[in-house]
Amino acid sequence: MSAGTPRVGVVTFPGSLDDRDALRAAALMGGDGVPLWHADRDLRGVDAVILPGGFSYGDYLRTGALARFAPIMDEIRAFADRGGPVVGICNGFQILCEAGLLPGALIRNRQLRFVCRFVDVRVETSLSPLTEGLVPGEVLRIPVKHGEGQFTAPPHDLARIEGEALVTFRYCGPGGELDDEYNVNGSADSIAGIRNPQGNVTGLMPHPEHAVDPDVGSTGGQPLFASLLAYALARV
Amino acid sequence: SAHGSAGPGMKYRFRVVVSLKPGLLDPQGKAIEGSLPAMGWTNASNVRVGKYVELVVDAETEAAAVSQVDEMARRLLSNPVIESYRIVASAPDLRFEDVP
Amino acid sequence: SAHGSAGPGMKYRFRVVVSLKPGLLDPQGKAIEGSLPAMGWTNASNVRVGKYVELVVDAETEAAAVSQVDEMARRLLSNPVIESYRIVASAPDLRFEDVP
Amino acid sequence: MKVDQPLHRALGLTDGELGRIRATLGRDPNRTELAMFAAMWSEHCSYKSSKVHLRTLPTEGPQVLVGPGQDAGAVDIGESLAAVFKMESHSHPSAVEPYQGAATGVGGIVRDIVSMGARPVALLDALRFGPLIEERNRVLFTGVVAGIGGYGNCIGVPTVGGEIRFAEPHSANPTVNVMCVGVAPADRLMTGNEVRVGSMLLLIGAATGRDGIGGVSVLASRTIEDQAGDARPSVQIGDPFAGKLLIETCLELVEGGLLLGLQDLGGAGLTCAASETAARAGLGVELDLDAVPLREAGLEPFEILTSESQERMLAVVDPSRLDEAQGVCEKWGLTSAVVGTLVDGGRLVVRVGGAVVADVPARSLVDEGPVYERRIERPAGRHEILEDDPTFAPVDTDPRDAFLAVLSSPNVASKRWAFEQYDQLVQGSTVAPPGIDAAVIRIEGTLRALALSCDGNGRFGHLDPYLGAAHAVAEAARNVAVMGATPLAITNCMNFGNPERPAVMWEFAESIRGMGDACRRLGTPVTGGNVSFYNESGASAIWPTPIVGMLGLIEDYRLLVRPGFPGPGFLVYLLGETFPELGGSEFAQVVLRSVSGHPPALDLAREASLHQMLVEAARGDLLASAHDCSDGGLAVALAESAFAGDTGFAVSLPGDEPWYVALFSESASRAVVSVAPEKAESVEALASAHHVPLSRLGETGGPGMVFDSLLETTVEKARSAYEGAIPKLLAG
Ligand SMILES: Nc1ncnc2c1ncn2[C@@H]1O[C@H](COP(=O)(O)OP(=O)(O)O)[C@@H](O)[C@H]1O
Ligand SMILES: [Mg+2]
Repeated sequence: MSAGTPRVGVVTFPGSLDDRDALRAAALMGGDGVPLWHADRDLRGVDAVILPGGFSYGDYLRTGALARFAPIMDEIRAFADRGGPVVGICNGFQILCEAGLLPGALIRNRQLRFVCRFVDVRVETSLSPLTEGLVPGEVLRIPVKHGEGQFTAPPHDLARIEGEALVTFRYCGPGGELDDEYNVNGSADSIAGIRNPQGNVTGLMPHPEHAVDPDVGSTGGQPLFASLLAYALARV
Repeated sequence: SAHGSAGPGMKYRFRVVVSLKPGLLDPQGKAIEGSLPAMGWTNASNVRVGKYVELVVDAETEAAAVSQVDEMARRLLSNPVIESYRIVASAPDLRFEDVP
Repeated sequence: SAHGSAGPGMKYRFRVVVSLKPGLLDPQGKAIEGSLPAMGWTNASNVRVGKYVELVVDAETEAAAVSQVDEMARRLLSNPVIESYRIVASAPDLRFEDVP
Repeated sequence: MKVDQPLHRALGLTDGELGRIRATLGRDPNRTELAMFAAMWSEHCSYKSSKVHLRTLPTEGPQVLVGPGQDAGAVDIGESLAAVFKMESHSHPSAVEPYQGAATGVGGIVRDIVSMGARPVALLDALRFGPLIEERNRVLFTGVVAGIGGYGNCIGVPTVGGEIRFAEPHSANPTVNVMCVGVAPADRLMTGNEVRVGSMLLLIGAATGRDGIGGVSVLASRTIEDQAGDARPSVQIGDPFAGKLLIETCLELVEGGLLLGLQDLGGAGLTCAASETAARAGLGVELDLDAVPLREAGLEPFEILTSESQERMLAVVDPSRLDEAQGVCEKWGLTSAVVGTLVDGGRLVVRVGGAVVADVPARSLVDEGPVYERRIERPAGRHEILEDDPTFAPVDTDPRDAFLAVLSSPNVASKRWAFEQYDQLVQGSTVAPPGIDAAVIRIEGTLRALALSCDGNGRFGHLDPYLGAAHAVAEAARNVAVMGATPLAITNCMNFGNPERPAVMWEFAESIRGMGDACRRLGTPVTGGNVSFYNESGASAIWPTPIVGMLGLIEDYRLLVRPGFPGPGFLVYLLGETFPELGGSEFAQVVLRSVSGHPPALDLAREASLHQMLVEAARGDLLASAHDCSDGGLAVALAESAFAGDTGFAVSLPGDEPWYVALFSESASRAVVSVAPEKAESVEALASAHHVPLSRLGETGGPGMVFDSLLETTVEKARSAYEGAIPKLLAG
């Protein structure tokens, strides 16, 4: 491992599906992809952690409800407390919410159907491991694929999330405009992703790892991975 | 419809429980049960997960309300092929909190 | 674990009902409500969908069993951010059918 | 099922079949043995009515690594890799419980692929329902689509293609066919030929319960009566999470070289898996039912032996690797148990508590089942249907109305509502997602890609089963060829009514004949498939529904050709010729309300040269776009290319046929291509070199769709008709 190459850990839970894709994306963008196993208590010295998409434990009971009890989650919590960058994608986002590392919750899509589609998302803040290098207002094309991605939170929590500018991404139109027709799952305030107040933990429903290789879709995920790698490197 | 025309009657609250027929595999229950020991609970078993529906029906008599909810549970809330349902009727305007 | 070591005690059956906190949007409930008129039911309202979990816990006293199920319901079966739960405890070996 | 009849009949065995069993055993079978034979000799497992016809299909070719007979076929795709693929029907369970029926169908076909040692990389689904104006059909359609997504999405295999058609005969009997494709190193395919005496049978995965008991003989070999009642006990609940763990476990076992063989447990459950494993190796097997992990107490031996509980696999392990193998199962949180041992002598001996409860020759279950030459009879009244050809009916519809009507016919209209519910992207290899002619999946670590398409045409098959099946093969091959892929081989699913009716058997025989001829001529052998009979209720059978799953190969996916017009200024050509052939066309049904006449003729030589030209053109990077011309004819092909590229066109119609023939005839062996002006000469030269008729229609560009003076509309307007049709119907 060259000193300049950040190690990006990707956790595999039983039922994780996009773990290989996240590892591939991290490598493609110039990082070292490091597979992590849910039952281990060892983060293998990684500089950043990704909780990947999928259906951990089948998403039975509630999405992410069972995964958050995995042994490795204690290590990830500690890693996050030390300021380490933690990113949850789709199911990973749901796990972070269940684990209380992020506010709010994700419920069945408004239309009650799984949706796989390329959508536009607007960057809302540069205070997150995924958006550090980015300018708020920037629009990225990234696919979503989920059945339970509707972000929700009790009114006072939602007010706090907005008040403290914890929203990192919103579903939007091609020009960045917000409108219900672009709100692919009916999320509160079109929220597609949020961060913690410290700014080192972030989760999003869209799949940047599926938007880094032009041969298989869009490239809207490239700047996010670039940001994550830089963010991790700065803390190595 | 007949139901629709049931004038301004009483409001009856209902709870319907829909669960997989016994003998059928319950993947959710199985997955929960499987993960309990790791959380330190080794003494729980027979976990089954079902659906729970609350609703309010406007009808002239409780009997009318019950028979309508029964039809709804059979035709809409459950799939008789794999699921069975149970109705928990409650007296007019009784607050749910009062029913176990 | 502490629970695990609870020797060969009694079997207690439980039912836990988990429902979305009032005021939170319930997509399933909304969808059901939306489909009712088309089926001829214009007099049903306030449809809310929740979860229903049955399980058996092995413990020495009912109190011990209840407090364990309460912890399970709080930490695992429900998500306190958006859901609330209610436990329907039942006496040893009581068949569910006997509970409303 | 009547109670007063003898057990063997209640189990679906005829008196003659019982006689056969007596002869084989030299005694009366006991209940357990009877159940085993009933399951293994059911239509579903034994193919007793279809065998004699299936034998006539071409199954060989240099590309074929594994032909019919194994859990799935396999073809050579270069770089010492094999593509493993298979299609299967789950129509009967889906008619009873659409979500779970479809979900467990996906689980089953995926395990067929895994049992060959291959990682599943793609799913496709071919579906048939009654018209969406009926509520029950909407319930079935939405339930089946949700079920396919519910399982496929949860196991991380992308669903990248398929097809959906709607026709009245499928109202009572929907058709649900699912295809899975996997990839494995060619030298690592699990064909079970290393199995030897002393090898152990390791049952991996879910505990065994009373799932689908008699499902094989009751669900698959009996017609479903309208009340779901009869079939209820046989409906199963899928557990995709367990399915995903099973995939990872089996692949880790295979990659670790820990297995001698691998079998999925499908129809006839443990009986089938154990007897097939033994029979293939020419050995016998000792089964110990006490070792089988059960989900509920008190299962009878015959229940354990025929249970179709999902998410189970049977691995064959050498004793020296047993601990390692069970370690892998444990790592993934799966139970595993040694339930049997391979022995000399060829008998399948089943023990409970040490006592023998069944003792039969393994081969008698697998290879010595009955084979029937069912009576075949061309149904009466066909002449009238064929002669009543809509091609020559008077047409007074406005061309523009007809165009929009055909575009918004559910058969032609966009299936986005369905495939947006499928994860098309997981595994990161989907070069071409659903929505175009064929799906394209790249092979990790290479520039190669697989092009996949499912096809079948109900109306053609109804009017002429021979032509219907041949067209299905031709269209599937065309769908991959237009994208630049060489058609390699097919799998299929043959969906028909009751084979005991001579008219149905005629349809089946004709379809097999048509499929065979087309596959021979197009060089795409049949590597496997599935037959689903008894798709009828009362007197109404489904239309003959042969579904073809085509696998094509692209050496360099960067040269892939897409159907969308890439922008303004490209020349638009029609490859192939349009004949007055409206019989069985979408236009005839939607506008003339007629499903009659002769389906389009099919000249397989012309078809083959079109494919060769398209593949060569792609290799030479000559085409800006290419799209096959099928349902809805030239008009729909042009429209779909416009939608896909968000670019309009202005064309004039070739030939001097009436406008509705030129626009909507579904003549075979055609494609619409667009070409950069500087490449026009080369394309024209290539066409004539391959004797492919070619006519220049016009140019791409602008927001409009202009058919010279005949009709004009905008891409936007046409698109909303095309995209909006199915969602509108579902809104009720
Ligand atoms: N059930 C389905 N699942 C996934 N994709 C589907 C399904 N039905 C249709 N599609 C996709 O929609 C597109 C059009 O289907 P179809 O009309 O059969 O194409 P064609 O006429 O070229 O064979 C294809 O890309 C196909 O894969
Ligand atoms: Mg097709």
